[in-house]
Amino acid sequence: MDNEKYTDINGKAIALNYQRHSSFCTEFTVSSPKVSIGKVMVATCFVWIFAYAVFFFTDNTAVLSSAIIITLIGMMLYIHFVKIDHESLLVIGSLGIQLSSSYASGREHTSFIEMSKIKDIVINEAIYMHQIIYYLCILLRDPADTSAVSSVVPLFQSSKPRLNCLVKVYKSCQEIISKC
Amino acid sequence: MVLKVFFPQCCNRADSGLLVGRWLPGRDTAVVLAVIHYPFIPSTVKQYLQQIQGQSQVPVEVLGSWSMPSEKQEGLDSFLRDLSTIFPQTRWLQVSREMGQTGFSCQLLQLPPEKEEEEEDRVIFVHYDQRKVMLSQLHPLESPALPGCEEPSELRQMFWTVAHSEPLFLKDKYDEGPLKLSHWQSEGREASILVELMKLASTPLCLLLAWLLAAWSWVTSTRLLNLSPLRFLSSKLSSCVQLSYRTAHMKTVTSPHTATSHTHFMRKANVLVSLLLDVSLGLLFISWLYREERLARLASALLPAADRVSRELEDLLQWLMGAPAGLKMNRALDQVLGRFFLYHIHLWISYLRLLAPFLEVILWYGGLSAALGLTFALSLLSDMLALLTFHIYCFYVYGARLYCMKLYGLCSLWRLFRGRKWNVLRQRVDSCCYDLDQLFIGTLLFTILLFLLPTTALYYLVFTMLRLMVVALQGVLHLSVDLINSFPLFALSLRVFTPYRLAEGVKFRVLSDEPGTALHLLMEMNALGLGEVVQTYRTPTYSCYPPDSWGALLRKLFVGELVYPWKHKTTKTD
Amino acid sequence: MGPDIAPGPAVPWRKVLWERQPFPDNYVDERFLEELRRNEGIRQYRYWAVVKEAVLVGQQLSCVAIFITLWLYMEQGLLSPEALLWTSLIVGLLGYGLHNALRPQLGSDRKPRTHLADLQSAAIFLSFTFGFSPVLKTLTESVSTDTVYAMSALMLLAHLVSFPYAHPSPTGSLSLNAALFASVCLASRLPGALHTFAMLSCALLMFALWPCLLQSIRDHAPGPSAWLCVGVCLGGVGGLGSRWPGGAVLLALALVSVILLCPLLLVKLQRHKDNIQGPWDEAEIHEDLCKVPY
Amino acid sequence: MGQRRKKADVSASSEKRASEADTAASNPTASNPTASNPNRKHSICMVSDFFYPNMGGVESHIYQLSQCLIEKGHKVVIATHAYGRRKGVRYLTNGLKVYYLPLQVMYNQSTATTCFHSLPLLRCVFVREAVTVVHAHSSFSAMAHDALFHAKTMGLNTVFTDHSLFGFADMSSVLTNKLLTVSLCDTDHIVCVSYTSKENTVLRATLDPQIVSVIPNAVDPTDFTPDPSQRRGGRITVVVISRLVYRKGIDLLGGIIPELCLKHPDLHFLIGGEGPKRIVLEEVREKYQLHDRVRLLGALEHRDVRGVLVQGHIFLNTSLTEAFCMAIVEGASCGLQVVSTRVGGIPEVLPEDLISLCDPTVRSLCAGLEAVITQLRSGAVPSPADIHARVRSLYTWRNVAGRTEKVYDRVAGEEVLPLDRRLLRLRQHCGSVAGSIFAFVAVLNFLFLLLLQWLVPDQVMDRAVDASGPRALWGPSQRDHPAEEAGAGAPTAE
Repeated sequence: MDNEKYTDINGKAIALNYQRHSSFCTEFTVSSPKVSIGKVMVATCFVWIFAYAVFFFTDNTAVLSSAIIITLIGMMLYIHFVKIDHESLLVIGSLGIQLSSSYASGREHTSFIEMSKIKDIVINEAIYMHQIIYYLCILLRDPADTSAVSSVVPLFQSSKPRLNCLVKVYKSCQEIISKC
Repeated sequence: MVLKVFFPQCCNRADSGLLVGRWLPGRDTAVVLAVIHYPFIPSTVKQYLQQIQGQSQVPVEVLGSWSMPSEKQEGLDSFLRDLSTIFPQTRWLQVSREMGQTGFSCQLLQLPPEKEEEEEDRVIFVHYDQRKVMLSQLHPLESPALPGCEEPSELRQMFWTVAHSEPLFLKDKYDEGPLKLSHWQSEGREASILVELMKLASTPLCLLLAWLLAAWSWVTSTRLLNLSPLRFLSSKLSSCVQLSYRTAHMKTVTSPHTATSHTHFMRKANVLVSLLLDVSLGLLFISWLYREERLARLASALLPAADRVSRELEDLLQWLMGAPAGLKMNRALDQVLGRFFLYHIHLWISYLRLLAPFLEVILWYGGLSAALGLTFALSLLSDMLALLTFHIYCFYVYGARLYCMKLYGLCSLWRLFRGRKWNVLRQRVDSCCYDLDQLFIGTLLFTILLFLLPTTALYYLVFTMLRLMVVALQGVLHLSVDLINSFPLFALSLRVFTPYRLAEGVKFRVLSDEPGTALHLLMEMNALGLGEVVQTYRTPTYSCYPPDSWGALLRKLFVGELVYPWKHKTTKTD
Repeated sequence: MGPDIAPGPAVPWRKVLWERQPFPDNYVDERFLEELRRNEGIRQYRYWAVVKEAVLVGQQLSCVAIFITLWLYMEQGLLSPEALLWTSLIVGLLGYGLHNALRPQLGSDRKPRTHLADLQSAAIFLSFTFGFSPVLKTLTESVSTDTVYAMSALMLLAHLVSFPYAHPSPTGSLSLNAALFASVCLASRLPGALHTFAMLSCALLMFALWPCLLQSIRDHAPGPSAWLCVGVCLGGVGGLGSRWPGGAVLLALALVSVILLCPLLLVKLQRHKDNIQGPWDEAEIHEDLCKVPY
Repeated sequence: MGQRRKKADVSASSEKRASEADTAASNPTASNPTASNPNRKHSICMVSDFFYPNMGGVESHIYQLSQCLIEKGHKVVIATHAYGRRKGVRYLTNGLKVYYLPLQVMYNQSTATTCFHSLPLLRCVFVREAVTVVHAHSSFSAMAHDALFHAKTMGLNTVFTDHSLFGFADMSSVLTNKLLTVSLCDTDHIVCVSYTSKENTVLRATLDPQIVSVIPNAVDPTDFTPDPSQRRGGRITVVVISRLVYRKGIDLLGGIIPELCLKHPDLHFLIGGEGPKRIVLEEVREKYQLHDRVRLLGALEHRDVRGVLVQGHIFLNTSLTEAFCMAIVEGASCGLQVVSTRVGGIPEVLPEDLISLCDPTVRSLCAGLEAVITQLRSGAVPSPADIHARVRSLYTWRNVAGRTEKVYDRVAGEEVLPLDRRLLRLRQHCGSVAGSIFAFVAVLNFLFLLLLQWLVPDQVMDRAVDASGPRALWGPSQRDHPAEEAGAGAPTAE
């Protein structure tokens, strides 16, 4: 539990808190800012102004009702499928690594990777949109030959922390993996 | 080294005894299956375990001791050590619960005992729900084909162990015997008895069906039916295709030997369920069709419809033979083509007249085929559609061939026009100097073709439109048939009602993290996504080939290749 | 070596890379850019020579004009197809004779065509044209007239642009085809099948065979050929003038500008030419590598 | 996949050391000594469209130069465009870091240039790598020109290396020369590979010859050692290795082959390379039935070149224009007699007794070849070993790197023009019309940069962890096993 200031690649503040359940089991949680009411307001305003404009030209009330429905459904979809509040990484030495991301609506998506499948966990560089960023990723071992890497699982995909945060997570992960 | 103990939830409150389970080979992981309570006679325990090992290939052994806090505590410690000498193991677990704490405390005795180390927090207790783990199937299903794969991963081994040790769980805690176990108790034996009865009953039925199928396949395989025209026809008629697929499905269902692997079983179940669904839908359809003269009305409506189509076509041709949409086309060629097609339509109408009296009977018997399943009715419908729009198909083929030839000629002549030629050996365009007369004739032909192209192109366009309509209609029919054939209804219902049966993986929750005690995790099933379920379990059918893209289809249409709804050529049926 | 070191002893600087010289890398010798040469190898054109070449262009232009004239005559029915056929036949025979007379002198490297081959291809021309002429006649009847005019104008332009003026003996296939296409388009507007046939054979004579004859004449008698071209030009202007004076004036202007003005411009503008050459220029290949196709 | 793994491992191993450098990385300026210091360490970013896996002179120049600079302790990163599946960041031998940026390729491996779209990515590279000198290569590469432009907008010093010659005759070259004038007008220093190329560049871009240095290319003599045992006895083999394009004079070659083959029955041609003009050679071969004597090897990988060279007696180069012909140096280094056309910078490359120069005509080349053939027959030629011994010391990459380093030292001292003076200079230097247009473009570019800086401020970008240079985090420990890097390090990675 440290309160060092972290930001994501766009400079927004994010919080990293990690709790050690035991010497070889640690859970990191990166939580990005909640969905801001202001943005929601702006979005709805835009939709409704547009709807009113249409309504003004075609006197059709269906437009308005459909606009309302569209906003509601859009918001639901957004918080249910798009907006991720927390992303957590549970590292259990000699058992495996569990990635879980919880959406704004409370939906959780979890997946567990066994230690036998994991080759290594590294920090990597990639070109993302119009920047070049660091990201943390798990290298999966190729079953055919153990030296090769079959695929790469990027971590903290929605909230993209900056290097200092990644280094912190990376070090303790390496510590646990090397210990077990 | 971290010691992992998979501990069944149902044994949390069991009173003290022996831990029965298995050490996973090569890993320091213990899977606890059951607890044998005191008092017991060690020899009987050993013998019982032998017997269990015989029934299930799981090497069950005594892992250690389990002590539940109770009033009489004296000398328990020494007693436990004695136990470890009674059941000689290289590693001996001592799991015990204190009154106050929620967590367990665990000791690992290494034998020979001089190198005995004990560290509290190097132990993970993973609590699992024995029933769910036993019933669940871990995905992705490991394929035996994959070579070079090292031994299955820890979780798989653990699942395997639990799943294969049902015989251990069959022992009820109420039936009297020398041993008292506590593990997951399957309640509702009666249901399972019913299932057994059904299984017994199904065997002769399966045999009978299998025999019938064998007879049927013999009939189909007789060489009389394999003469070339018949075979060609049957490969084109979708009802025949559907028949063959159904036969294959029935064969899989009624194969006498029971399903061994999970996939096989699921496949069978899916096919069976889809069969039943299909037949029931078909019966519904029949019951709707054969009431209040619907059939007769349909028959009487069908012929005029076909007539109207032909008449529309005639009008269309007349329109084309004029100056359609202000396009000026070569009159002579226009007249020729128009007459040609009109004659075809005339032929067609007379054919329909010939067909008229028998139409109702055909429909009546065709409708009966729905008793075999809705899919049959649908594919029959698509066949009838194909037959009734045969003239459109003919028009399309003529138009396409003409257009194709013309385009080809134009391409090569255009090369000549530019003084190039296509080098067949090198597969590239070479420059070449032609003689005067070659150039002259080439240019003449080029001009003629160029000026005649719009006429042909227009005819081709119109008839392609018609053709595409028909193909799309047939495509919809095929699609629905395909859906019914291949939809994994059983797997999907399993996923919906008992999510743990099809597990994509597991997820862990940290139960207690009091420093000092061992780490306690709760293992839960991660249900498979619906999309994956469908992908994994959909029965492979003939429309599972990779479709060629829309771009390719457009290209084909442009250069005037033929598109078909039935074979692998088309993109419509999926 | 570096820029900061002062020039060393008085060894002369050499323009070589393979020996280390006591000069900084950015040393600038007084011999810098000595190999720079301006306007070298520019041939000074003499006006009349250029004009003589330009006449060739003019005559091709007026060939097209003559063809159009003939077509105008045919369309307005002032010229009967039979007459045209006979004249073209006679002219063709004369030309063939002349060509044969000139042939033995010119290039003996590739073996000359036999008369049989000539006869054969002539037969092919005539039979095909005659056979197709009814089809060709109906070909464009539904296409609007101005479309046909536009198309043929475009094609004739293409013919003029892509015509190999340097040595037109094997007519460039694109130019020939364009011309033939245009003539087919025009011929299909004529009243009768025979008209079409006559027009096409005339086009063949004019666009396919005439350049070969002209080439062989030029090879032997450069002087007379130029006058021949001038004659063709005059004929073109006169012919067009008889049907369409405005067109004749335009043609005359075009011819004058092509034959007289453009060469004048070229010769006058030579003085302002200033291009730099040096060892860096891409060497161009002078031998004709025609034994290699490409 | 191997690529990705290696890269991942490397970055991981670099991360392992990330901790101690973290504090240092936070303030990059701290580690930069002042400009006055002559042996300061620069952090250089080489930008060009042409880099491995693409093959050619420019590519190997950039690679070798970077390697030697890293050896001298500078920090070098390379920015090029993505080649097929090769996107993102790769590490080559000795921690040479390559950014394969996803920019659209327009015309033979050169990206489209709209002076803007490449700014965000290039800025990201410059900022996160704390670049001090931007070194652009090859005037054919649009990306290089963009990089010069952006670097000036961002206030960085720039160096440009010109590898090619241009004429002044035709329309296209007039346009390209104008563009070159614009993009070189405020470049601090220009490097040319030969004196001819220097004259050419000075004329094209109307530069002050004082800021143009001549630094030749080099070859690695250890790669090209003679091996006479490979030569087939009883025949004379002429080796040609070049891209089969017009500029390499393949039409001349097509004229030479039949003439000589008819005269000398024991003459064989060994032609390595690929290109549109291959058809010419194939047609010659078919026409004269020379299938057994003219072998077309197709595209060669760099490591196979030596194996081909040592099979021959004579190396023939028919280029119509060359700034600095590396091929003839390689051929001579393999102990072959070199016959070449006298064009461009070729006369400067080799001493007269190692090369026989001819005019770019079939006749002259045939004459030159025949002279050499007669010499060979009479055995009046120095042995391959002698030739190699003479050539090996002429051009070495260390020498090149040393001279380039001096250029960097000189450049790093100079101050970058602020926007207003830059615009003024543009106006004065490249004519009123083009000058004004590009001044306008420069202003737009500057505004775009401001926008980007507002969107993603510099301090938000992570400073990259150095893999080379003074603060390199994987030093000798990684240096000494190039084997695992070879996958990406060797010129012929993919």
